Amino acid sequence: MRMSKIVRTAADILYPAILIFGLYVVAHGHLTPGGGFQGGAVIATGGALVIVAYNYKEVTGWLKKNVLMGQEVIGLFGFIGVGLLALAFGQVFFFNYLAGSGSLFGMPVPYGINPGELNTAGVLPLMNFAVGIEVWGGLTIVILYMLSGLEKEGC
Amino acid sequence: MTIIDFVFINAPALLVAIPLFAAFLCPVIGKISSMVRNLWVMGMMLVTAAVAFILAYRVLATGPVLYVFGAAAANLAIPLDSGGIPIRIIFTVDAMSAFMDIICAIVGISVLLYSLSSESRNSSLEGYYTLFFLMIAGVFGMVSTGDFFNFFVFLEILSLASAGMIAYRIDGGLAVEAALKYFILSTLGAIFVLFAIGIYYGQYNALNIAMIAQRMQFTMLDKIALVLLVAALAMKCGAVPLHFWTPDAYSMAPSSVTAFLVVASQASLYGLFRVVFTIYNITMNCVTVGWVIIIFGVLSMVVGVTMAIPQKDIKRLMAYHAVSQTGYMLLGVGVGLAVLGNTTLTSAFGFMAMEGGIFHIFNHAMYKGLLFLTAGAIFYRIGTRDLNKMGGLGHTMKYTMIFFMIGALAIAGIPPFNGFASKLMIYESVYLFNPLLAIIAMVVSILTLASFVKVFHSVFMGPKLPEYADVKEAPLPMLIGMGILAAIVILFGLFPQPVVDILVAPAAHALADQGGYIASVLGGA
Amino acid sequence: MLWNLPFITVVVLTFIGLVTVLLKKNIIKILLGINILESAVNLFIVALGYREGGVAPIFTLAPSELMVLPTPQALVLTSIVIGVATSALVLSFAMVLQKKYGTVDIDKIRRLHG
Amino acid sequence: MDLIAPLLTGYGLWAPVAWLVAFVAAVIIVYLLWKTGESSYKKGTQLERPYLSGNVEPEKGAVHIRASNLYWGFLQALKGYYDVLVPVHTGILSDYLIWFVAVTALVLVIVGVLS
Amino acid sequence: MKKMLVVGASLIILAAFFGVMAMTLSFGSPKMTDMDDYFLRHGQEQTGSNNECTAVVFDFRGFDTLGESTVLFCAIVGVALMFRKMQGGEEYEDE
Repeated sequence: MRMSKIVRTAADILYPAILIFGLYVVAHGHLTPGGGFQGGAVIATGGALVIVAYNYKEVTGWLKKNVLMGQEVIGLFGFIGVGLLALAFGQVFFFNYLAGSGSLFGMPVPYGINPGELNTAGVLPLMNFAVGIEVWGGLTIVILYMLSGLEKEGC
Repeated sequence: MTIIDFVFINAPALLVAIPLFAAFLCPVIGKISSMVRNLWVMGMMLVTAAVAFILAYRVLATGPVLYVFGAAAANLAIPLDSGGIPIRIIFTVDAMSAFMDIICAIVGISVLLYSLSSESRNSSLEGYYTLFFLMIAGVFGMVSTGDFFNFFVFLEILSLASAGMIAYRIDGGLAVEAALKYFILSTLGAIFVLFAIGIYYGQYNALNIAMIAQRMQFTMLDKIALVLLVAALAMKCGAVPLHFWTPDAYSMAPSSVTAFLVVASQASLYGLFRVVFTIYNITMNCVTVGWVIIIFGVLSMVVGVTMAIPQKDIKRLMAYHAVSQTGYMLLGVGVGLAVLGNTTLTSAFGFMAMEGGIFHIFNHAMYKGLLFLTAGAIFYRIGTRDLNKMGGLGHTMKYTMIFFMIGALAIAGIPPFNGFASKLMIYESVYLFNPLLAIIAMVVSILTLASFVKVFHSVFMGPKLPEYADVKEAPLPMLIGMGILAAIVILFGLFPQPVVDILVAPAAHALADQGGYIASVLGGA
Repeated sequence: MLWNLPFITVVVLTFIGLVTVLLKKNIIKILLGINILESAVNLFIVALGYREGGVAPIFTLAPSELMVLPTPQALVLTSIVIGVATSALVLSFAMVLQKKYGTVDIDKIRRLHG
Repeated sequence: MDLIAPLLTGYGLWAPVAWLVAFVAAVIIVYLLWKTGESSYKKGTQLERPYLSGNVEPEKGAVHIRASNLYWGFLQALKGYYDVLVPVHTGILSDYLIWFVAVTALVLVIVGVLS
Repeated sequence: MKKMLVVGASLIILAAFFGVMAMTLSFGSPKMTDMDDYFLRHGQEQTGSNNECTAVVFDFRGFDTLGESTVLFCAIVGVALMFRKMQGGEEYEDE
């Protein structure tokens, strides 16, 4: 079922904003409240808005189940891969090998209140991104699958 | 550093990481071709099992193995500047965990081999194998973890994966109905477990099992947490009167999954034993809790076997037997718990009862898995589970019949199969504790034999029925899967004492020895 | 008793959730009951970590160094995601049952019994 | 490692290998005894056919006793017990949940108050 | 009616024990805080994250988070299996 033109236009306008806000929440997970799950859920809400505004057939043209499933697998693979990479460096699984190393995300942070620097926290931002991508794909695909179950009944 | 050293050091992490890795990539690899997918799942399963055996060898040779996730070194449980508290998630693999790991690895291999051909007629197989690997990861995580919240997470992984698997064959909604019942009950159980974790955290500010055990004071709150955990985990392992999901779920899941669900419920049994022995041990009133567990066990034995006799669905009948056999384990270990504080009684028969109960876990996983797999082979060939429609299959499915006989004789405790060895240990030690319980156990064993005679007669005996004239023997991978389990049933039946010495006795002692567990994590503090 | 109000809320929520789970017959309502119970346990855990006058454990431009405990928040985050996953699975079960049985009434979904 | 060591159960012992040897020996003795008997059974004669009091032999499928006919007496003898037990397994999820919560409450009373 | 009695009795018992729990714990002043004080004190230097929650979620208890993503993945695979297109003859109904 298609919603009215007003709703569809509003959804079109809001979707990029939601996407950017979600990515912001993901990227600043180690500095401000938020993180991978929260940001991914925000983006998935945007997907839900689009799905509600348009009908199932139109939406499956843009949001393909295979692509979303691939996104989900990439996210999870990235997450466990970041953890397993520590083993390749001869460290313990889930060791934070980037923190304080001076390279990517490796700026050292002393104890205390500070204004926050994006280039910190080692593997945490990488994991945040991986989880964000996973949750984005995962929650959207759940909605799509449930809709496909309804669609067979002519809804 | 060679690859062997690498695996040796990182075995606890790889034990969970490899199945998860296999599961995450399975949906993608399944898109390529079914051949590649089968090679992938089989190869990953063999690697996982190899890691499990290496880990078990290491544990049995050198004592408990620690793995601290994200620390600077794998065995650095307590950071130097933390003042003696563990802060990270720690995998604590002692002899009991190694014992469960071995069970899971053996059943995992044979079930996966079996399902390569038994499930080949279904669609969306990549989803099936994904959930299967997630179940394996869940069991490995549950039995290896030394952190209570981590235990809850793996419990949830296991129940979601199991629910998905039970509902896999939708079967006109019947399988979904079974999965719904299982899942709602286990979600309620998981909420109880989470309440208990909250209580521990609020009182002791610790999530590590060893840390909670060391700070345990057994206040009123700890009693509430104990009861919530015992009820939730007893429900998950299918003890009467909380067993209602068991027959539904076991009968409607694909047979290969059912064989693994047995291991999954034993992982919950492991959790129950871990809670009462490692967290509480003698700080609580062992006699009361021990008797609660014994009563659960006796009710399970009697109600399970009597409900099995009138059943008409072959898998439902076997599922009630699974409930009944769980009772033996609860009985054996419950007796061990009830006399735990008393040194003379413990050395007289307490340890023997615990060893019997723990040995029975292994034996049960093997022969019950074997029986469910034979039931699946029959269903694969004739397309029905109704005992009333079966008959005369012994003429055509000879190997399946032999495997069924081995399993049935083992579950009934007929010498020289492995069921007899563990049941004998339970009977004799429980007889010293309370003769009535031993007599009930023996009567239940006789009824088990009676009900399997019924199944054997109505499935395999009789003249060849015209509707099953062209039924063939089960395919080779299924026979190999069953053969592995049958060989273990016979081997363990013939040589029980080495198994008890190497695997079971260390497991029982590790379970009873709370101080040793705490010392292995906190370093004797 | 006002200072223990969050824990009393937990008890009340648990009671409401259990009543819903035990006495309602609609799968969706049972799921709602379970969600209420999950909220109760989440509130319980997060309330355990509160420290009088503490701020959120984030050092970026924090107003004070007295912070509440971070672990309960992490646990609750995990537990919320698990709750979402649970709800998704139960809802899809309910949809399949509605399609196959034509009802979501628990009293009628009992073809497996005995 | 002694492979054939008997299992010590604390009360007695169980030696499966010795048992198996004894079992096989007993089977051989029984077979030898059976072998000494006089054979009066001849293949391919009237002896092969079942004797059903002179009635015609029924069809193959009709001879097989189906599962639900087995243990009728046992079930009948324990009718009172089964009449209580089987209806407890109602198949209704709410009942199962009530059992779960009620048993939790019961154990809570036993452990929390009585001990 | 017997059922309602059982439900009522068990709920009252559970509520009583949970009430004891609510009264025993004290809100706002946790009894022991040593583990969390360690996180607050050393989390910034060890992980470099200003947000200690994220530090706990992804570093100190990162393995839990992997499990949590896995739970979500389980649910998604389960939902996908529920709404898959079945082949003919795949379902079996026993009546």
